[in-house]
Amino acid sequence: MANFPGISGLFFDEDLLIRQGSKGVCGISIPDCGLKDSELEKTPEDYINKKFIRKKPPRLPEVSEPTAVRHFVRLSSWNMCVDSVFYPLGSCTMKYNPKINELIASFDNIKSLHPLTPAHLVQPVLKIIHDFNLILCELTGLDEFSFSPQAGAAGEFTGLKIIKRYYDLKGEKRDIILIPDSAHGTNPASSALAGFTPVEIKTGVNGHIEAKDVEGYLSKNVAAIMITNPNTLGIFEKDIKKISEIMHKNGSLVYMDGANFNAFIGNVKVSDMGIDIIQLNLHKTFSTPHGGGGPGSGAVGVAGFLKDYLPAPYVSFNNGNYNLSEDKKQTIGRIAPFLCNFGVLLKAYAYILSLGNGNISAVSEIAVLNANYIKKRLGKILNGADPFKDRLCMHECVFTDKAIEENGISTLELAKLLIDYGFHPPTVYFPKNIHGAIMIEPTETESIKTMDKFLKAIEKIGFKTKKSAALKSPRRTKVKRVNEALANKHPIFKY
Amino acid sequence: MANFPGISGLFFDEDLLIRQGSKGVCGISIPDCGLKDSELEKTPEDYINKKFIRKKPPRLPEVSEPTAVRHFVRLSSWNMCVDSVFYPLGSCTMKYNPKINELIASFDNIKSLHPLTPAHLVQPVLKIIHDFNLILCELTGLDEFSFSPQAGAAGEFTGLKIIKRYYDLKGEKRDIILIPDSAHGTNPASSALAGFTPVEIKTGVNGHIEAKDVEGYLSKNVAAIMITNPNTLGIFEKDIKKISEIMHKNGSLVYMDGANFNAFIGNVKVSDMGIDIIQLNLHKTFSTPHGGGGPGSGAVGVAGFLKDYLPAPYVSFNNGNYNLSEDKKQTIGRIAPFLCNFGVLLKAYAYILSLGNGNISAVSEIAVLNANYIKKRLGKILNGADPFKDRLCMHECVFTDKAIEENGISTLELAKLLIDYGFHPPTVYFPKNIHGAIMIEPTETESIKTMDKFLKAIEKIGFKTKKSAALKSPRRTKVKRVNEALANKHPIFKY
Amino acid sequence: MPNFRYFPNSETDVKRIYSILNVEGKKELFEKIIGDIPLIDANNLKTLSRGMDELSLYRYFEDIALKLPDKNRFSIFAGGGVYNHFVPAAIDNLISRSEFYTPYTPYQPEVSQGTLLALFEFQSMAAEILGMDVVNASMYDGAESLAEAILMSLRLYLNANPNQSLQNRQPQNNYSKNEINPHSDHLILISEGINPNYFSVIKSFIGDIKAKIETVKLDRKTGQTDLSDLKLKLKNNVSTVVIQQPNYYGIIEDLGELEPLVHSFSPKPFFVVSSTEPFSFGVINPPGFYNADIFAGEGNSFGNYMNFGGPLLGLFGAKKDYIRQMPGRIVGKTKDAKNKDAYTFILATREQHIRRGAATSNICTNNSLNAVRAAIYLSLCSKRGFKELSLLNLKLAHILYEKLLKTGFFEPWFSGDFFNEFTLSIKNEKITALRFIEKMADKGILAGIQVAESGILVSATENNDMDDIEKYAESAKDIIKTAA
Amino acid sequence: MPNFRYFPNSETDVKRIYSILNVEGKKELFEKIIGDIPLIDANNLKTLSRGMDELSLYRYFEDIALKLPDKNRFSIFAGGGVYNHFVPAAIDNLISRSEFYTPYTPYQPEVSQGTLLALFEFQSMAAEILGMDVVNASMYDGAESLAEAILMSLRLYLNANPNQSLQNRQPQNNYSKNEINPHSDHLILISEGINPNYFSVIKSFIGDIKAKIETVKLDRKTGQTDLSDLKLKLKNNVSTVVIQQPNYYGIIEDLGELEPLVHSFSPKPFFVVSSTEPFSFGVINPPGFYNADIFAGEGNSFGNYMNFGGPLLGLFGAKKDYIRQMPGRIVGKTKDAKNKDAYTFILATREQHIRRGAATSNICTNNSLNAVRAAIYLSLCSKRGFKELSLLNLKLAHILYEKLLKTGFFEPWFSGDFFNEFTLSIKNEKITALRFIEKMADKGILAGIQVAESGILVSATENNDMDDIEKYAESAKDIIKTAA
Ligand SMILES: Cc1ncc(COP(=O)(O)O)c(C=O)c1O
Ligand SMILES: Cc1ncc(COP(=O)(O)O)c(C=O)c1O
Repeated sequence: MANFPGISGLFFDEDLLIRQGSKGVCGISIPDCGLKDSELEKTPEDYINKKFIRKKPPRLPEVSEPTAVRHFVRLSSWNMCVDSVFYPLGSCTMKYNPKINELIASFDNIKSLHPLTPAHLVQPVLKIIHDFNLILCELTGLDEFSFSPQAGAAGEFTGLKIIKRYYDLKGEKRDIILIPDSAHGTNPASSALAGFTPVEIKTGVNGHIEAKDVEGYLSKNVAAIMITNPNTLGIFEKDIKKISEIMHKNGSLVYMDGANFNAFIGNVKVSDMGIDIIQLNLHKTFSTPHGGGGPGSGAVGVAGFLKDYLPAPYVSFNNGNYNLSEDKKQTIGRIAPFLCNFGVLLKAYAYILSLGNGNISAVSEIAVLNANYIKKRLGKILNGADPFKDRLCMHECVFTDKAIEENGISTLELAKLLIDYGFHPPTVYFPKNIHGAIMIEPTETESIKTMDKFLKAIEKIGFKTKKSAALKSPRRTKVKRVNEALANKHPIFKY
Repeated sequence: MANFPGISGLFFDEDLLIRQGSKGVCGISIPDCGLKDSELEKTPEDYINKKFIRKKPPRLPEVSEPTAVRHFVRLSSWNMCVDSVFYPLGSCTMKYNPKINELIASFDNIKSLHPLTPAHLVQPVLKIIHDFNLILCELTGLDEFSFSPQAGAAGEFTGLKIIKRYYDLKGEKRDIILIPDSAHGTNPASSALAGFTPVEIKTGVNGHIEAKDVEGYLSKNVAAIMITNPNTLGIFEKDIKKISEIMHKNGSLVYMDGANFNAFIGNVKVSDMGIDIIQLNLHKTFSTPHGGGGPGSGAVGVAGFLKDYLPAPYVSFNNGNYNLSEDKKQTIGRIAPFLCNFGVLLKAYAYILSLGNGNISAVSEIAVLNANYIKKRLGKILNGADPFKDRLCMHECVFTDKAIEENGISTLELAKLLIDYGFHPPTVYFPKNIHGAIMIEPTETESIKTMDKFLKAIEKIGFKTKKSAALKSPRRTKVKRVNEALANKHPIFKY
Repeated sequence: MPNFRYFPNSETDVKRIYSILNVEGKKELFEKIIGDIPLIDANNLKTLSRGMDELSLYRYFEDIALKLPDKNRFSIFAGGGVYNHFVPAAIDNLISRSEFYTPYTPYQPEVSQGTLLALFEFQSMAAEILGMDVVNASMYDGAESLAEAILMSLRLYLNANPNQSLQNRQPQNNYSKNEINPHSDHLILISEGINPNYFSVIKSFIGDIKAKIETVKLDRKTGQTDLSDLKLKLKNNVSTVVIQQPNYYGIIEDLGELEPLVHSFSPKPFFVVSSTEPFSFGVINPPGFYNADIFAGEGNSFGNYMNFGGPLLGLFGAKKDYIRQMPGRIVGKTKDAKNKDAYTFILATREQHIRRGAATSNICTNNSLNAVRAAIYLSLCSKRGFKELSLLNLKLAHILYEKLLKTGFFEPWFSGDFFNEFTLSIKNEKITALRFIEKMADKGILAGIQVAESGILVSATENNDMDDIEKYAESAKDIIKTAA
Repeated sequence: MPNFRYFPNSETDVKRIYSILNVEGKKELFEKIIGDIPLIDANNLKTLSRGMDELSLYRYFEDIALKLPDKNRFSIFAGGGVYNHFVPAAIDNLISRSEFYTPYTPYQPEVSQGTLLALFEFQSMAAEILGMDVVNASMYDGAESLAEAILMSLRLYLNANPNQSLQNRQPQNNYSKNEINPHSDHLILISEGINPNYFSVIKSFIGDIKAKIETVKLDRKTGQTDLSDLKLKLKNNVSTVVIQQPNYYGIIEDLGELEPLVHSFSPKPFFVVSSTEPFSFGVINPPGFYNADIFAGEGNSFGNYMNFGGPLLGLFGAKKDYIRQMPGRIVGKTKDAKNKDAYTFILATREQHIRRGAATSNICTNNSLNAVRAAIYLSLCSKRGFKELSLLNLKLAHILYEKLLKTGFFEPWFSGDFFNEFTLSIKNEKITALRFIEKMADKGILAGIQVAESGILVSATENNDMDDIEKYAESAKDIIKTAA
C-alpha cells in the first residue's frame, strides 16, 4: 500500500434531497392502524377547529426510500471518522467506540423505554444508574454523581449552579470563578451562564498553574477555581493539591473540569487532589461515540458536603427498591427534562464493565504512553516547538508552530495538509496561550504503527512541502478549502 | 453539484491485516463460561490424544478490535454498491434492498434458530415457507415450489435433476438439453452437472428463439428446452407458447430460467406459457441483497405432474401442523444440508408482503418502462446500436458497440469510463451473440432523473472522449485498470 | 500491562515506549507526572469486577433487557414530552454507519461535509415544519432549548430596550461583557400549559439571575392559556411570554389570539413558543405562522427512540433578525476554493469556543446525531407522509378519547381541541391515577402520566393501533369498575 | 400506477415514459410485448393482501418472532452440522454497511476492491486454518462443497489415469467436453462418519453419473473410520476416499493412519476431508497436516448465524496443483495500470460464465457475504483468540460429557476422542431420544439431535456456560428418571 493512508478515490456527489423529489413520491407507507374506511376518510376539520388547521404543508423532500438511502450513504462517505482514520483531536479523546455497546443500547426493551414508566417496572435500569454512580465515586474518590447533565458544558453549568447555591445558602456573596487561560471555552461560558464572573488566570512557564500565582487572585469574592486537570496542554496540574488547600483556606471551592479524565483513570483519584466537584465527559473517557457533534453525557460528581445540592431527580435505593427521588434539601433543581441521557450512559457503563478493575488502569497508562511517544518523537522533528520539552505530558501533547513556521507552513496549513495524508488534524489554535497551537491526543486505542505514519507525515509536511501546495490543501477532499468568511458574510442557513 | 455523480475524493489505503498485527494482540476477550480455575488451566492434552493436537496455530492476524474495524470500514469504501450508485447490471436486477427486511431477518429469535429445532417449536417459520410457496404458485401458476436450492444455478441443477429423474422413471433415455445461445453460463453448466449434454440453439433475428427453428433440434434424445424468459437480451420469448407445445409434443419438457421474472411479475403467469419448471432468483426479483456475490436463494417451482420429484425435505401441512417431510415418492433427494436459505427467503417474503397484490404488478410495469425509456433514448444516442430497434424490450435492453466503436471506444472502455462518471457499468460482452454487448437493467427503483444522467454520461463517453483517456480509465478509482492477465499468469491466491 | 481487545499495542510495543521514554514502568510514569498524589491500585476497586468479555457483557445486558417491559407486548400511551413514534429501519441502518456516529463535531469542514449537509437539511426541514426563519443544528432537549430561548429573549429585550438594562454591566475582567445571562430584572410570563419538567429546568436556569417568572393561568374550561389573565399580567417590564403548543395537557393553544396581545404591548415582549410534539405541525399551524419570535422545543418524535428520556433532540428556531443571539451551532452554505458548494458552521463568534464567557450559550457538544436521525426521518416521510402521519396521530388520539369517554368512567378536563394527547380524570374516587396506571401496566399498557390525584395525560401515536386502543378501553373499564 | 415507498418515479414520471414510448398504459405495454398470453389482474391475487406499510410489516414479523423459542432463554446444545457460536457485534455493524451487502459479484474489480481484498484475506486465513494450499471464495455450504469436491476428485482421477476414462468423452455439440461431471464408473468410498445430510446431497449429485458410492464402516468401539474396512474396500477403481473430521458423531478421526493407507494405494485415490466444525482446527491438526488433497466443509461457525440452516458458508480448499480443477471463484492478487497492488478474480476460465457447459462447476452466486463475515470474525479472533476459543469449546463439551455420564442415565456410544460434540445413548428404554429432546425443549434446552432411537448427538460451544451445562444435566436427570 501507499506510505500514507491518504489516497484519491471515487466519490459520489449528491444534490440536496429537496431537488431530487418528484411530486407525490414519499419514502414511507402510512399504516392504517386498523381504522375503518369511514375514519380513514376523515379530515382534520372533523376533529379540530378550522382556524388551527395548517393549509400549506411543510415543503419537505418528495423522495422514495431508495433515493433517501442513497443520499445519506453518499453524504456519509464525505466524513472522516474514528472508524476510518487516526483522529488525534486534542482534548476530545477520540478513542474507539466499541460496537457491542452500540448493540446493547439498541436493545428493543431499552431504546423504547418511556422515561415516565413506573419505577417498579424499570428497576434494572435504575440499578444501572445507581451502580454506575458507585463506580464513578470509587474511581474519583468523590461521594455522589448526578447524571442529569447532557454533556460536558451542562455538567460545568450544574457544578457551578451547585457552587452558586452553596454560597447563597451560606449567605456569602461570591461571584468570581478563577479560570486558567488554557481552559476550554465552555468553562467561562458556563460560569457566566450560572451567573458568575469568570476571571482568567495565567498558566505558568511550566505549563501549569502555579499555586503562588493563584494567591494573587484571591479575595472573598472568589467562589471557586475551575481547573482542568490535566489541562488542555496535556500537563498535569502539579500544584493542584496546594491550590486546593489555598482555595479552601480562602473559603472557596475547587471545581475540576474532568473532560481529560482519560489521563489518569484508574491510577489516581481526584479526591486526593482536594477536588470538590467534577464533571466527567462520558462521551470522551468512557468511549461513547461523539456522533458528529453529540449527544454526550456530563456526569457531575461532588464531595460529601455537596451531595444535597445535586440536581433532581436522582436514583435512590431503599428497602430493596430503586426509585426516582427529588428530596435533596438544597437541590439546584432540574437540569434536564428527564433523568439522564440514558442511551449514552448505558454505553459508558458497558464500557467500564468490559474493562473492569483488571484493565481500567491500562487505559490511562497507554493513553499517556502514546501521547509521550508522540511528544518525544515529534519534539525531535519539530525542533524547538515543544514548549514543555523536558516534562512528561499526560494524555495529550501540544506544540507551537515555531518549527513549521520557519519553513513557511502555518498551523492551519499543517492541519489541511494532514487531511491529504489521510489523518484527521489535531486540535489547532487551542489553547490560545500556545502560539499556533497543535494539540495532539492519540488515545490508548491507536497503535505505534499508526502514530509512526502520522509522525512521518508531519515531518514531510513541515519540511518538504512548498507553500504553494500548502495553500491549495486539502486537495484530495470532495470540497477544497472552505470559504468560511463568505459563509459568515452572507449566512445561508437553509435551502 | 457536479453534472455527474462521479467526483474525486479522499480515500484511505489499507494494508493487509496480517501486516498490521503486533504479537499477542487479539480483538476479542475469551469468556470463562464459569469454568473453575483448575479447568481453565487445563490443556488439550488433558482431553485428547497428543497425536491429534495441533502444534503450530494458524497464522492469523494479531490485531485489536479497533484495528480490525478500521480495516474493514476502509475496505468497504472501495466498493460501489446499489446504495451508493446506479447499478444497471443487466440480468442482475440490482434493485433497492429494503432495510426493514434486513432488520426482520436479524431478529434474534430468527437468526439464531438452529435448523434441527423440533418442528413444533418452529411452526411460524414453517408456516412462512408454506405460505410463500402458495404465493409463488399463484404468481407463476405452477403447483409447488421447493426452497432447497441455494441460488439460481442450484435451482437450475435441481430442475434438471427433476427432468433427469422424470425420464429415468419413465424409462426414456433423453440426454440433451436445448439452450439458446443467449443463455446465462449457468444453464449449460447446470445441464452438464446434472448429467445432460447441452446443445446450443441460435437466437433469431428478432432477438428471440423462433418456434420453427426449435423443430430442427428435436429428437427423441431431447429431454427439455431451457429457456430464459425474457431472455438476456431483455426480449420476451414471443414464441414461448408455441415452443412449449412443440416440446411437449416431442415428449420433452420446458424449463424456464426465471432469473428475469422481474420483467412480468404480477402481470403474467408462466403457466400460461406452458412452462413445466422454473427457478426464481429471490436475490433478484425479490429484492434480497446480493452481498457482493451471494448468498441467494433459487426457489424451484413445478407443474403438478412433477410435484413428487421435488427435493427433500419440504414443508407439509396436516391437521393444523406444519412439518418437515421427506415422503415425496420420486424425490430427487436432498440438495442442501438443511431446509432452505431461510435467512434469504425471509427477506423475499417480507418484500412480497410489503408490496401485496396492490403494488406487485407495478414492479414489473415500472421496470419495463424504465428499461424502455433507456432503450428509446439510448437508441437515439447510439445510432444503429440497438439490435432490436423497433421492439419494446422488457426489464432490460441491450446494445452493440457499433456506435461507440465508430468513435474509437470499446465496450470495455465504455464500462471503465462510466465508473469515473459515478455509475456502475452495465453487464458487458454478454450475451455473446451481441457484438460488444452492453446490457442495461435499470429496475423499478431508479428514477428518470438518475437515468437521464446516466444517458448523458454515455453520450459524452461515446462521442466526446479521446481514446487516450479511454485507455487510462478508470482514473478516479483507488486502483486503476486491473491487470487480469498478470493475475492469471502467476496466481497469488493468499498472502 | 494487560492485553485487552480495545488496545492495539502489544506488551512489547508498550515496553518499547517505556524504554524510549526512559521510564521503568507505570509507577514511575505516573509518579514523575503527578508528584506526591497517591497512586491507587485499580485491582482493588470494589465496585468493579475483573472485566468482561463481549459474550458475558452481552448476556449481562440481555438479562437486564429481559427484566424490562417487553417492548413488543407493551402498549405505550404515555407522552408528556416524549412520544412513542415508529422509527423506520432505514434510519438505524444509516446511523449505524461509522461515518455518521464516530466523528467529532465538524471543526474541519473539508472532511465533514456529510454531517454538515445532513444538518443543513435538518435545519431547512425543521424550519419548514416550524415556519421559523432559522433553526439551529440542535440543542440537548426541549427543556434546555426553552431555557436558553428565554435567556436569549432577555438579551434581545435588553438590546431593544437599552434604557431598561440594569446598573453596571461592564466587564469586571478580561472577558468581554457577559451576554449569555443578562443581569436584568425583567418578568417572564410562562403559561401554566408548559410541561412541568420544562418549568423546573427554566427555574434552574433563571434562578440565579435577577429576572422573575410569573405564570399565566389556563382557562378552566378550554384548557387554553387564559387571555384575560395574560392581559392582566402584561406589564411594563415583561420581556418574554412563553406558550407551549399543544400545551402540556394536550390542548391546542389559540396562538392567533395570544400573539397579537403580546406583540401589541409596548415595550414589546418576545413571544416564545415551545412544543414537545412538533408532529402536530403537520396538521395545525406552526409557531411561525403566528409570528413567534423564538421557537424552542423537543424534536425527538422525528426518527428518535425514547431512550428512557435521553438523548433527545432540542429544537431551536428564531426569526432571521435574531440569529446572532441564537445559542448553538448553525450550519451555513458557502463555497470552496474552487467555487463549489460547501457547508460549514457559521456565526461561530456567538459560541463559547470563540467568545468564551461572552458567548450566547455554553453549549458545545449538542445532539447532532439525533438531528441527523431527524433529517433522515423527515426525508423518508416526505411532504405527503409527514402530513398523513400527523393526521393519523390526530385521529387515533380522538378515537381513543371517544372510546374512553364512552366507558363512562372518564371525564375530560378541558374542552379545547387537542392533537394526539389529552387529559382525563377518572370518575371513580376509589382509584387514583397512579394506581390506575399501575394496574394498567400489569395488563401490558402504559396508560399515561399522572397529572393530578385522579388526572391522567394520555397520548396516542401510529404505534398504537385499534387493537391497542380497544384493549386500553376494555382494560380501563375493568380496572375502574372493580376498584374499591 | 400506485405510488409505493420503493418507487422513486411519480405518477407523472410514469405517464411521461408512457407518452415517450407512445403506449397508452400497462395493458397495451404488456400486450405489445407478450402477445396473446393472458394478462392477470394482480389485484385478484388471493394469497396476498393489499400490501403492508413498514410498521405493520414489523409488527407482523415481531409477532412471529415472539412465537419462536426465545433466543435469550433457550440453550442450544444441538450441532450436527451447524453450531451455535457467539457473533461479536462488530461483525453485524460492518456487514450492515451497504458497501458490503448491496453490491453484485465483483465483476468490475476497480470498484470492488473492498470485497475482493476481504475475500483474499478470507481465503488466506481459511487456508491457514485448514492447512490447505488454496481455498476459494466460498461455496454454498458444506454439503454442496463436498459434493463438488467429489466431482473434482473424479476429474482429477481421470486426468491422472487417462486410461481409466470411459468410452466416448468427445463433445457432442458446440460446447467443449463435459468436464464438470465426468462419465466415469469409479468408486467413491465414504466413511459412515459423514453427516447423513451431506451423504444425501452427495447422492443427489452423484446419482446421475456412472460413479458408485460405497461406505466405509466405523469402528464400533472408537467411532473412528474402520481401518480394516477401508483396506478391504480400497480397490483398483477407487478414485476418492471421503472422511469427515471430526466425524458426524463428534469423534476425531485418526487421519494420520487413514491417509497413508489411501495415498499408498495404486492407482492413487484422492483423499478428501470434510468437516462441519473447522473450529476444531484450533486444537487438532488440520486436514492439510495429513496431506489431504481436497478439503470441503462448512465454515458457518466463523462469524455467521445459524439462520435456521441457511445461508451457510461452504469452504473449499485443495492442493495448489489442483487449483485449475477447483469449482467456484478465487480472488488473486495482481497489479493495476500504475503497478499498485490490486485484487481480482482469477482462473475464471474454470467458471460457467466463461466455459459454460465445460466449467468445473455451475456455481455463480456463492456465499461471499458469509465469507466476508468469516474474514472479519477470524481477524477479530486473531491468532491467540482462535486457539483459545477452540480450546474452550473442547473443555465445555468434555465437562458436559462428564456431567451427563455422571448422572448415570447416559452411556457413550464411542470411546474415541472428541472435540465439541459427542454421542450418547439414553439408558432408560422408556424414553426415546426424540421424546427426551421434546421434554428438554419444554425446559428451554435444545438437548441435541436424535441419531437413533435412543441415541443423541450433543454439542457445546462458548455460548453454553456452566449454568447452562448444570441445567442440562439436572433437567436430563429429572426427565429420564421420571420417564415411564
Ligand atoms: C476540556 C474540556 N472541557 C469541557 C468540554 C465541553 O464538553 P462538551 O462538549 O461535552 O460540552 C470539552 C469538550 O470539548 C473539553 O475538551
Ligand atoms: C439469466 C440468469 N440465469 C441464471 C443465473 C444464475 O443465478 P445465480 O447466480 O443465483 O446462481 C443468473 C445470474 O446471474 C442469470 O442472470
